[in-house]
Amino acid sequence: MLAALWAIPALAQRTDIVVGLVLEPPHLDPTAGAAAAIDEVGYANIFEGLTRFGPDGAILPALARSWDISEDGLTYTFHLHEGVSFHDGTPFTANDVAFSFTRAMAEDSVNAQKGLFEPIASVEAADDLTAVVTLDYPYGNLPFNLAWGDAVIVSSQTAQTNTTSPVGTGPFRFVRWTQGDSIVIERNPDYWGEPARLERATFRFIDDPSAAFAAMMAEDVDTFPIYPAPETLAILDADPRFVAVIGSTEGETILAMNNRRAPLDNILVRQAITHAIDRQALIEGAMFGYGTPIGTHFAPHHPAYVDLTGLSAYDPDRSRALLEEAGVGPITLALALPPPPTYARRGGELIAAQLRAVGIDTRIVNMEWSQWLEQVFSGKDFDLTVISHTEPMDIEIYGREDYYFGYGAPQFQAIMEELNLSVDPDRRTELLQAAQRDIAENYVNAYLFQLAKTAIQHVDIEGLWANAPTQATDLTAVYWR
Amino acid sequence: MSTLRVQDLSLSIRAVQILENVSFEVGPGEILGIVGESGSGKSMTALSILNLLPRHSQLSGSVTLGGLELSGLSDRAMNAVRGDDIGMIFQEPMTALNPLKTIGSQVAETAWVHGHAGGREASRIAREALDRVGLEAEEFPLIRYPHELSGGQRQRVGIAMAIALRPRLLIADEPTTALDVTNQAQVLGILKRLVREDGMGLILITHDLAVIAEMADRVAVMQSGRVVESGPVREVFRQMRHPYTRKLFSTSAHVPQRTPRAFERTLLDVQRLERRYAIPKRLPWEPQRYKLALDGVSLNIAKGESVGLVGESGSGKSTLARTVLGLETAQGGAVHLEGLPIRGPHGTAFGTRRETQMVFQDPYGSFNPRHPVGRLVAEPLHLLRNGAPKGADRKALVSLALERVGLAATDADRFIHEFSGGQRQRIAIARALIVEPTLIVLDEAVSALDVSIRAQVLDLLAALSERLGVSYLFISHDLHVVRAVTDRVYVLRQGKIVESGPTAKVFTHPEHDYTRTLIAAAPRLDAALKSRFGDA
Amino acid sequence: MAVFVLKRLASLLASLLFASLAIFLVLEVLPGDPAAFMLGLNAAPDTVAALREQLGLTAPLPQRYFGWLAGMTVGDFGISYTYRVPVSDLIGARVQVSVPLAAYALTLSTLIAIPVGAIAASARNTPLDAGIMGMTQLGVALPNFWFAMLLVLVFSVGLRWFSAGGFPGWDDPFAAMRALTLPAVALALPQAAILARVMRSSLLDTLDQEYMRTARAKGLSQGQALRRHALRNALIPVLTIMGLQFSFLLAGAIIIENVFFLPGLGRLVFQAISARDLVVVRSVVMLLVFAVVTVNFLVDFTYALVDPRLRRPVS
Amino acid sequence: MRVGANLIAGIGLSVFFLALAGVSLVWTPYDVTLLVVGDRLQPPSQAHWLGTDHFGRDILSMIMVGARTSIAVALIAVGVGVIFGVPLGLFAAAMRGSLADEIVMRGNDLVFAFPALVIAILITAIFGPGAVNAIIAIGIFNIPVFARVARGAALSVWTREFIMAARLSGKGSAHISFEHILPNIANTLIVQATIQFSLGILAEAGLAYVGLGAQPPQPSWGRMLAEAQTMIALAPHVAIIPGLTIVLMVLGLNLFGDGLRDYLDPRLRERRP
Repeated sequence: MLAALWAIPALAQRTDIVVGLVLEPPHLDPTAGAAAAIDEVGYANIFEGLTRFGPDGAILPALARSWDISEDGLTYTFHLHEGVSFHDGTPFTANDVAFSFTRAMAEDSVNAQKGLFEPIASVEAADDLTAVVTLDYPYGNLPFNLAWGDAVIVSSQTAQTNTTSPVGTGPFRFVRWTQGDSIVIERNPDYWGEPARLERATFRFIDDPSAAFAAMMAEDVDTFPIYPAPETLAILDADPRFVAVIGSTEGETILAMNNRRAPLDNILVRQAITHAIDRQALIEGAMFGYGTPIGTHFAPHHPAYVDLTGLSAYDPDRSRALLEEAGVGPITLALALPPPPTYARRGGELIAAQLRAVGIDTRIVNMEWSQWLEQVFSGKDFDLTVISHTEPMDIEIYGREDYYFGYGAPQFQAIMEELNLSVDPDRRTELLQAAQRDIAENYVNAYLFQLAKTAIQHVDIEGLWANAPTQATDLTAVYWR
Repeated sequence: MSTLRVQDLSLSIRAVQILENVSFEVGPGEILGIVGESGSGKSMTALSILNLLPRHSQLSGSVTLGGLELSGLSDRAMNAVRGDDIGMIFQEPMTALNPLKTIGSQVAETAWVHGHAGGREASRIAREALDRVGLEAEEFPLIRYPHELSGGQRQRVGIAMAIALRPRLLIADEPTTALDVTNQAQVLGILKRLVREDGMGLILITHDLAVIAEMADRVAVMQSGRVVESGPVREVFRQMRHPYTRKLFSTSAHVPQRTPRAFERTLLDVQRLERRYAIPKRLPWEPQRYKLALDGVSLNIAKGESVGLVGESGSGKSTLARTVLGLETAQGGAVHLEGLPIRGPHGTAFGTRRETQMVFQDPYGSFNPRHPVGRLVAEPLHLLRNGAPKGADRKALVSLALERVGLAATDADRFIHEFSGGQRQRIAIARALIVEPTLIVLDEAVSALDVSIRAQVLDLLAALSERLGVSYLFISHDLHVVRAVTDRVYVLRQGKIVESGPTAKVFTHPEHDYTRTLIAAAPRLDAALKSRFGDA
Repeated sequence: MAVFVLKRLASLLASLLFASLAIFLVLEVLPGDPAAFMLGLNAAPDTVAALREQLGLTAPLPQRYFGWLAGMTVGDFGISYTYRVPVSDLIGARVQVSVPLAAYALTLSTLIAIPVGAIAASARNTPLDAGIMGMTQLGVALPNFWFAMLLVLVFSVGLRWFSAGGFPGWDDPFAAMRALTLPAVALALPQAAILARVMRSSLLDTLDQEYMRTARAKGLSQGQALRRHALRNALIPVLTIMGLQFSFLLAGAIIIENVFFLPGLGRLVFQAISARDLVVVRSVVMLLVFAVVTVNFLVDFTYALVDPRLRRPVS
Repeated sequence: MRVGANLIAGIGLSVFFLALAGVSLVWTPYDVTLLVVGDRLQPPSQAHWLGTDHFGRDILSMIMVGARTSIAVALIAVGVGVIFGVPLGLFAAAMRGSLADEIVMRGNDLVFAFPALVIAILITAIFGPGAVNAIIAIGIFNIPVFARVARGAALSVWTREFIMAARLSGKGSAHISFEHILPNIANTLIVQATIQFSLGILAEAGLAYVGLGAQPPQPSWGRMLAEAQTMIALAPHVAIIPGLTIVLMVLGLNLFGDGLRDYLDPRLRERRP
């Protein structure tokens, strides 16, 4: 303490960081909840899986050094790193892999992404360092699935208590959680790989956008990986102390429409709605310019992306004409808006005004998440809603008939089926593009924009992810200049 | 040399003249009475001497205390005078003491604040002062709180505070007005004794000539901020040079003209009335205890008769009135009016109810200020239910009632705050008369009125009784009034009738000790003058 | 005195019992399923059902109510649905912020209000009085979150004297008090304005009492009379308002806690309502009700200490 | 009777904002449903006297239309309190000392014991956010306020002698309560109503701040303030103007209430002739 006080600031390199997060995780077990905040704290820092997402979204090996795929595509053999141990000192073995996956697949599992394990028939430990995963059917995307936070490896000893005191294999270990305020993690001195350069990191939870601004300005927080108030990002960026880093996320922001319900079951009405929306005004008005227009449910930075915005260009006259053609008479629609203040609430208000301009009477209904989940998502009781789908590569949801917007057309399902089975990269790209076209041409939803990753950070911080291929705050490579 | 000399004292508050050239003197051991009706400036004179006036007061003239000129003294210098050289007693004993402090500390404070004593010595002085006003140590230790004392006892604590440092001058502003007669006699006795013992001057401010006659050596009569006449009591009261003095004198001894009549038919018959109140239980499982407010009271009133009911506060007078009027239900006994039963709020027929009405004490509180007089007067017509006159008939009835009490029919459209206290009591009588009742209960109906107004109201009541044949139940603590206007009287004490009989007989030959005490305690103008000066 | 205390205690218990029933029933009709909330967009229905079972949401109503009541009497408030830790731990941590914050704010507001109110009262109907009253009117009219925003803008973002929010914990008491200073000021000023007004009018009422004139007639100076006789009497209504304010500050700091991102009880209950963490909501609301009722009880008790008429009633 | 400076200032401010709300029914400088993102966050100018907000809407027009919502919410909430609270208070006073009185007053205390904002949030959580539910949430807490004030004032009227005169005229408790008690406690109630009105404006702002007040596209002062708070560094006027509007309106109502009390209370009138 005394030494720290006397240290000369110019020479001292900071080894701690305060990271601002908007939402506090309800608990810290990534295998037992959907909240993005769980991964924002723990992913790659505390917990690791067999594979992981890299900063650019590429699938990299993690606890598995490498893996082999059998000829028939039904058996994956993962070769694990040696000398890995959990934070509590228990060594990591293939048994832990078997335990983790079996637990996630079990009948009474509370894993939020149980679907990721759907192709798996069984998991076995061949020896301490070899885990064998057997599939029910050939599935090319398994390494991708296992890179998710929901597929991290946990120890059987601590699986029950990971919610409050998480124990993983990562470069940081959990220190303290002051509920409602912050979580502190520190460097794991016994890490198996390249050790982290930071000694300590604090995640501080600030959900109020103006409080976030104040916290940055007062230097209470060193970085907001996802800064919640784009309107003040420019001000912070102009401040010599800070720099804004704009990257991409996996968040396709859409105006979802209830395809089951009249008049939205009419493709002409849906198309009319898409033409009524001025994406530029929306991105400017709601996001203060941060965001990339999309014409389909696919991330623009993905190599397979096709720009289909032309199909739903802003054209209010066309929109009115289509409504006329649909012959549905005057329309009144309810627009359900979840809590995010920027894209949903501000964006929703703009969309409602734009729809009203073409004669669609739009009534805004603001909802809390719990209510949105129950009424819109599970109950499918809605007309329109604005939502950002942040899971990576989630176009497959259009194949589910019982999904909330209710598409699941047979031709689309066929594309997905083939995609799941194929391992040839070119064929996969073709199929993905066909899928994008299908949902755009059928105007399932109005595709608005890809959320930008609006990070603000102290100029001296290096090594934070610029993009967000998954929801994570990977601090492994972060250091102060 | 006089203790206090007031010369040409004038006071105005916000340009309103309150006092004008007031002059008087008080010598050591002398009692100066200041008498006058409300608004005459009596109290303001007292406050001017102590310089405890409201903001924006303009005071001129001279006040000297034993040669020290008080006017123009700084507040700090006056603080040294107040309490030490001049003590003061106020009218209302219930509010003049700080409820949060013990009587001991409040009396001791007088000594403490003037630096004469601290701690134990101040307590000793307090004890002595309380002893001197008759609050003995066994029953009234210093640690008593004001709320544990009765009104008379509290007033004695007030006196103790004022005389603790044996001031040269004591000012008593209506010290006994809020007290019952027996307490009044006690307090006056104490004051007289203290003046004698300490040789201090006393200024006794009162509206009651009888008190002056009994107590004062000299008197100053005040009217509208001026001293209209002053001098030795005997001289002033005998000569009465100023017409206002004469008027005060005649009205306070006023007896309305009444022709003696014989009464036959019984109107109201009260038999062994019993009324008890549940005492709130301290714990839910405690047995219920009761306080007996009326303990077997029997009483009757004949048609056209005026009956007095006297008693001190807490004797049950008002409870009896409310029960007779059917506002409360008795637990035992019976009330009959012309043979018809009166049994509380729900057991009394509307037809019976209209036969009894009431006039209240407070001329300000007994009218809803939001309604015009016409509506106020007409309110009892509700008792006639569907038979109540409407429209023009109703208006005529109101006009008649108002005219009967000497007001104009046009007064019906005015509001109550536009009337004086005496006029309001007339309106109250008009309200009682409108349903032509056979019995009117008058609960301290003239107590709050100045003597001259009181005389007029009493005359009106007497005249109405003769003209309309209405009976009165006249409840009062003021024995003079009862004596002046009633045919028969009942004496009530702790819920029991201790004596009754024709008024003249009871007053001249009281049989019960309590009655005797009451009568002896009440100051009487003529008797006092006679006993002190040998003539009247 | 003992009887007075016993009676008040009995009515306190009855109030709490009523309140608990009301809270429990109200929360039962709250739409939204905590299990669905926790599992998010991709969860399968059977996963949600499994979680419901695990959270004990399937037991019959009376059983859950009495279970909750019985638990509370031994300090067991259940396990938070979302945080998965005992609610008592959560509350314990939050109370360490909320109670000091409320106490800090109340202290500030009292320290400001009592002298200011007394000055205004003794200078009644002067320009000073009018000035003070004008300021208090302004204080009462301030939306406290707006005021808090301005405070942050000036003192954190501009002058950087205080951090913009957050709470470092009590390991370093000085830092903790510093972190609570701006929020306490934001909470205290509007309350101080109210309290100063109450103080002034209560003191004016007292100054008009006849015993004040008696005191002056005894020779006490204006100041002595004020201190020795007026203050204690005037403080009785002030005490009532202070009791109400403490309760208000404890629960009503939600918005201020949001502005300063403080981990207090208010934000806990606010977030718990959004997350349908009913176990937390009902226990915190119950706790707040308990605090209010207890504070009222203590205020009544203090009355009795101050006022002998309550302590030694004459029947 | 002297009309105090407080009363004049209070009436002035309150009437000004009420007039703004009234005018907005027929005319506003700009259409507030028109969102022109290109014009956003402009400082006050000749075209936009108070500037524009983050959607390019004219702030003056928003303040005018928002006045309607804020005033309506607060006023109706006061109405809820009066309609339910006053009869309850009158009933309790008429039954003073009885079990019914005890139950009413204990019930009042119980409602007071609940943290108001938390309950308001719960109510909106149950019924969904919106102006109507904000009214309910604020109104519920007005009920015990009016019940308590009405009871307290009524009790002192019940001891007046003219009540006994009315009873002697054969009138029952209900009759007396409405004919005699109510007019005599009206002053107190009106003063309390102005206070609750101003508190209602603040409460609406507070609820709007946590997103539970009026819903878009309906403007309200609280919502303007809530949405502008993040813009305060970017365009301070957007946050400062609605804030000041609330302060002035509340100030006006409080001054009005205070002035009214001084004007109506004969005791104070005598104190300062």
